[in-house]
Amino acid sequence: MEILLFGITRDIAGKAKLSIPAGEQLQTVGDLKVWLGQQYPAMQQLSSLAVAVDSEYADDSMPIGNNSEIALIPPVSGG
Amino acid sequence: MEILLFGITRDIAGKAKLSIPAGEQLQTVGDLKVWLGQQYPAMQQLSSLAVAVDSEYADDSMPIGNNSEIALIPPVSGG
Amino acid sequence: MLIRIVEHIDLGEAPAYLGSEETGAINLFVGTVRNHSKGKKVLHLDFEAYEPMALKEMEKLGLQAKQKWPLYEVAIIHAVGHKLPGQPVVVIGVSSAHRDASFEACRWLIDELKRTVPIWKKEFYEDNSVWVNAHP
Amino acid sequence: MLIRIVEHIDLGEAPAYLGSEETGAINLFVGTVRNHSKGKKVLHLDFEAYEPMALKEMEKLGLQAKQKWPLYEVAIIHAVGHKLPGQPVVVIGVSSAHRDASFEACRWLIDELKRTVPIWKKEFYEDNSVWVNAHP
Repeated sequence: MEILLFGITRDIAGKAKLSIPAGEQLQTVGDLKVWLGQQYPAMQQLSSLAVAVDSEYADDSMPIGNNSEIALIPPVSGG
Repeated sequence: MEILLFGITRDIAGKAKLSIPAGEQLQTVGDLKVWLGQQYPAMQQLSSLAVAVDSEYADDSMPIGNNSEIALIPPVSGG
Repeated sequence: MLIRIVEHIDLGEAPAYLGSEETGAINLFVGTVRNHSKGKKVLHLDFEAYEPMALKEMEKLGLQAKQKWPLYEVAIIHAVGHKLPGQPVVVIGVSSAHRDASFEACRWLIDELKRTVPIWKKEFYEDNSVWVNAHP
Repeated sequence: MLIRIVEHIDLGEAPAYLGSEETGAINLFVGTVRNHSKGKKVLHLDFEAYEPMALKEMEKLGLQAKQKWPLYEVAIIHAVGHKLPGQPVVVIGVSSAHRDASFEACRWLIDELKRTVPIWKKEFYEDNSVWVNAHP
């Protein structure tokens, strides 16, 4: 599974896409957030961290899979 | 004394400037308004009628004279 | 301040005037001729100004707005003459560091302009014409 | 609706799109780069968007605004890339019959855009750079 990174999350990970090792059992957005916090403690310091599934904001219960486009949405600052 | 007319006051008087006969004793804006109401009853039907002396809104007690530029300001509708 | 009464409004003028490296926010209001009013078809409008006084009143409003809000610049442009549906008749623009002041000042300026600036609008319908606001 | 993410904002585009014979009022908000922020000199900003999602969110906001207010048209344009002080980064424009709706909807749209649209701004000062809003 690949995760698109933007803004400060790309700086934290040092890359624009994150591959989740096949062995990790991440079923939902919530599981992904827990895993990210373990891998990248700096992401826990952000004001907020949302996840988009197929370019829609998703809550923690949303299932994630290989056929979805998944992206991390750190605090937005457009305008 | 000459009075500049704008908008509907020009239509009512049928001209762009009004000359006040020298014999009329009009000392103030208030006197002018009374005189106008007598000469042109249609001006009394307006929502409001202000007078400007030297291009500033003037209240009824303001003196008027031959050296001032005097104008009638019917209800404005710019914008 | 940019305070003007013109025959034809150039919509690029106010934004060009207001932009600067210090400002973060520009709010612009453009009033245009609508092709209908009170259920009737409007053919055109004629605007007339008591120009020296209108410019003075517009300038006063700009100065008052600058006292009430932290603004960088103010632009007030009004058209006179014969205007067709779709054409701009008034532009108010303000620039400020943050957006609150720009929205509030722009709104206040257009409301005050309509209340105090000696400019008159005659609406021409298919069967008659009226000086707007003249009668109760 | 005019919903765009562009490299360079043309300030004439939204007003040209919004003008029509039916509308009486256009409100336009332009956000520009300020040369200072929190007391520090800003050299430039970099904007980045998650473009497909940002366009979807901008479109949702436009549709919501049209449900909340009687609007004719909505334009939302955001810039991405390297932006210098004075350059426009966002334009929100709405047209309506009367000015109340245009001011209210424009204000709501810029506030919501800043809250929900996945676009990120990095501020570059003389000695460092920060992703705006990233940390509490």
